[in-house]
Amino acid sequence: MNKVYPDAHAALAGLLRDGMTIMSGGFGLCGIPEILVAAIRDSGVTGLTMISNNAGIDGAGLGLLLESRQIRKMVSSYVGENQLFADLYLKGELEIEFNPQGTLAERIRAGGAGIPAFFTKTGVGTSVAEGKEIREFDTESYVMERGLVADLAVIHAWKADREGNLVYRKTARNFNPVMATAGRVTVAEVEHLVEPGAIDPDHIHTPGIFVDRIIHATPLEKRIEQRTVRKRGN
Amino acid sequence: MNKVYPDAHAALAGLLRDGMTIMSGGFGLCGIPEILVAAIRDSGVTGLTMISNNAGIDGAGLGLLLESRQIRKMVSSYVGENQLFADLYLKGELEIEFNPQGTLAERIRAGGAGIPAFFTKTGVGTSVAEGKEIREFDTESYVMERGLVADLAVIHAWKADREGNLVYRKTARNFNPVMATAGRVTVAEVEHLVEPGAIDPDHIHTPGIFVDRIIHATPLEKRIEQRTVRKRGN
Amino acid sequence: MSWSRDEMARRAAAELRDGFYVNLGIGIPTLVSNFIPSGITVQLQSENGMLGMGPFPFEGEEDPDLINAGKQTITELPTTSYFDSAQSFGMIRGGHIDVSILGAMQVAENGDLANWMIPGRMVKGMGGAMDLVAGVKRVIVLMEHSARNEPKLLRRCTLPLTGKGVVDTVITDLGVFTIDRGGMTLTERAPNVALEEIRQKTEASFAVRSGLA
Amino acid sequence: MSWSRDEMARRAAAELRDGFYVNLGIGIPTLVSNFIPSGITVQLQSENGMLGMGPFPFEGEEDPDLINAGKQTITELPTTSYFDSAQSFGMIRGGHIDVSILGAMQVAENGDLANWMIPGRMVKGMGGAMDLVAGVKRVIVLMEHSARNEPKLLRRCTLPLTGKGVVDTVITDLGVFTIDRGGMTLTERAPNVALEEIRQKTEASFAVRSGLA
Repeated sequence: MNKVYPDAHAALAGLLRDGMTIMSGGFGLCGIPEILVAAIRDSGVTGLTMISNNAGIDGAGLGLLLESRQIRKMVSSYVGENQLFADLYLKGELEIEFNPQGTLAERIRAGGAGIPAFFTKTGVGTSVAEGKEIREFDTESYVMERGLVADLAVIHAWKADREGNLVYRKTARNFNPVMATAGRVTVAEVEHLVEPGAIDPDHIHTPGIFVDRIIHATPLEKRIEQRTVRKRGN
Repeated sequence: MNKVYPDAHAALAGLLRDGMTIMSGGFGLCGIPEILVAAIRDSGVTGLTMISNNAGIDGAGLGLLLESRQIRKMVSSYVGENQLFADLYLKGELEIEFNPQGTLAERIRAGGAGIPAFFTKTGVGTSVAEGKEIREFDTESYVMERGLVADLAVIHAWKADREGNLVYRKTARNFNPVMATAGRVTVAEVEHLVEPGAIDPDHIHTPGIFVDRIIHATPLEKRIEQRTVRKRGN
Repeated sequence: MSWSRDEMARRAAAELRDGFYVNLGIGIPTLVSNFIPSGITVQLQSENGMLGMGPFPFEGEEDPDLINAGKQTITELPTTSYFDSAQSFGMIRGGHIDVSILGAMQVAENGDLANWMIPGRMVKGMGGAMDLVAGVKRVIVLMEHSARNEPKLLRRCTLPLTGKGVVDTVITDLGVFTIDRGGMTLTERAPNVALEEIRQKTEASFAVRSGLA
Repeated sequence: MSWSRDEMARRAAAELRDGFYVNLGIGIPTLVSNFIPSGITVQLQSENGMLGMGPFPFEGEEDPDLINAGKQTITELPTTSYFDSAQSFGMIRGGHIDVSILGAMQVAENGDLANWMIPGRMVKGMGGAMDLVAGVKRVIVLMEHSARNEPKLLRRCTLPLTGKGVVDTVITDLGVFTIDRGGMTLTERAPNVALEEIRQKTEASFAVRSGLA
């Protein structure tokens, strides 16, 4: 059972179709599957529903798929200062469903874990809860949220073995592990590819069962969105 | 903020009271907080509701608290061949609530994550679903299960730093990480205690925020329930 | 001649495909790991928190921190990963395991399964069985065709259920059955086991795959 | 004289206790980390998946894999742990974070909070704010008392809510308010700020703690 593909194009072969739903890992530009997103752009597939915490920026991340008008709908918690996003939205060319960030993460985790719905305090009494079931447990009100699954999840990891066991690095972990569980097919781009046994099994963040295809993705751009520093000697 | 206590007695001081609910980690005798369980036995606290996947065996694990009649109710998935357990149950001195193992794990995870209820396929059409809400999502039936929290969680980890960041070893992980999140107070016994910074932050399984008190627990008995081996040369 | 336990396990192992993730129950299902067809690799899941379960350890190398769901000492493989119980059952409930092979007390023609309790006897608990049969993509029951001359393949289960309409395939010492919306079908007989014998020992109604009679 | 932004941050930092786990929002709340009282240690959570957030990196040591929830490059500490977004918000939703300090557009006397959208303007999204205010044990709002001479402490929020009845404490440049079931109470005035000035600039009705007038 070989999960390793020579490149992003090969790894996505047969998986893309117009109108599909794709989860894409990352927080801002940190830990995004940049090579796979570029390959989705190159494929020309359109009408996509993208589930991703953010929408990239002009020229990077999902910004690539916004520029090429391949996205029909975004499911996100924060799209920030993306001018193109704003323009497309105001012209009615882009639909947006905002989810509170924790609700988004939990919906994805639930989808991957076979849980069709759960209750949360988050958003009760706000527009997020409109049209959804509200229920009281132990005198507190909760809103019912649904699990999310996607036709495809594209994620980024720091290290993988050929079995698909993944390790993430620092805050580049973010949404990647939960999305790995919630894609009907999950494709991972990884910075380091090693043989099975090279990763301590207690250090594995995502067991290989959740990963269908792997590409060894270097070099990466890994852009920094907000470069903040302190002066030496402070 | 010192989380490290000199011994189990000190770590449990002020936390125990009759009739309380305690979660206890481990699967069989693997990864159980044996020193903490013995200290609960020594405290003499009674009328306990114990949430634990198993009930120990005669003379080990929660078997200690069964022998001393300190447990009023067990919430478990499998209690196996515990003769004392059977006797107490048949005499009406012990109540038992069986949960499917995955439902038990998820209820605990939900409790720790602020989720009061969720839906699962597990147990639909069985006695487990009796008296619970059944609901259809996308033409499939699910049963609603409630989140679980406990007054106290006692867990076992392999390694901790003084901040309470924990690492588990192999299958001794099991229920310990979810229980760490679901105790109003969580006490961990650990085999190795190190300074902050000694554990790679990407290798931490339970962040210190979930751990209130720590004891360095050695030596441990670590009994094996079913010793199975193969012959060399096979 | 009916299949031996090893032959039943070998027959079940023939259902596995390269790359499958598989959960094996205790009893005869455990034997399946001895008969994985050559040329394919499967990863065994142990629901207490492990993928890539290895064989029993050599004597003297038992590790109390490394056990399977039957609480037996085992070993790890190069592909092994460990995880907690919530993630383990997320894997199971979320449909990520390809096949669950487990034993049963009773299976009904509608796919109902009973394997966890007998009223009046001390109940040990269902462990992970209810989660496995509800969540895993395909459920294969591996069991003796009858117990003390009582049929185990029934019209309706009489024991409390482990899962409702969950069984896809039943492999017994006498043959192989599939179950779908249309009901139960005998698809294979053990060598020299007469259809008549199977009918006699089966309460469930079943079709017979064309060409098999 | 009203408090400066640094003085507001210092006042908010005085609410922290040794061993607290704290989430700081963007804007003035970020400054709070500069004023942690000596002798206490707090761990800062960044909801993108980190506990134990360190200061900005030295120039040339920025790591694209290490950012905070404001997408700024940061550093780690010896106490740091990383986790995924589901666990991060499990921590938040499950009430494990002691204090969330965040900014607001409006706060109502019943504890309602609005800080994520203005109808008619392009919406950027709520990010983690709704989860934080719903889940964290204590919510402290740190904000200017008024914006362009419009009061921000209101009888009822007019903007879409981030959370309903979630605010426990409000610290502005003019003073400190607490909110509970009984309503809003002014508990502290910035030095030399007259009660009359606070009344003029506050639409919300509030009690005044005895001895403060």
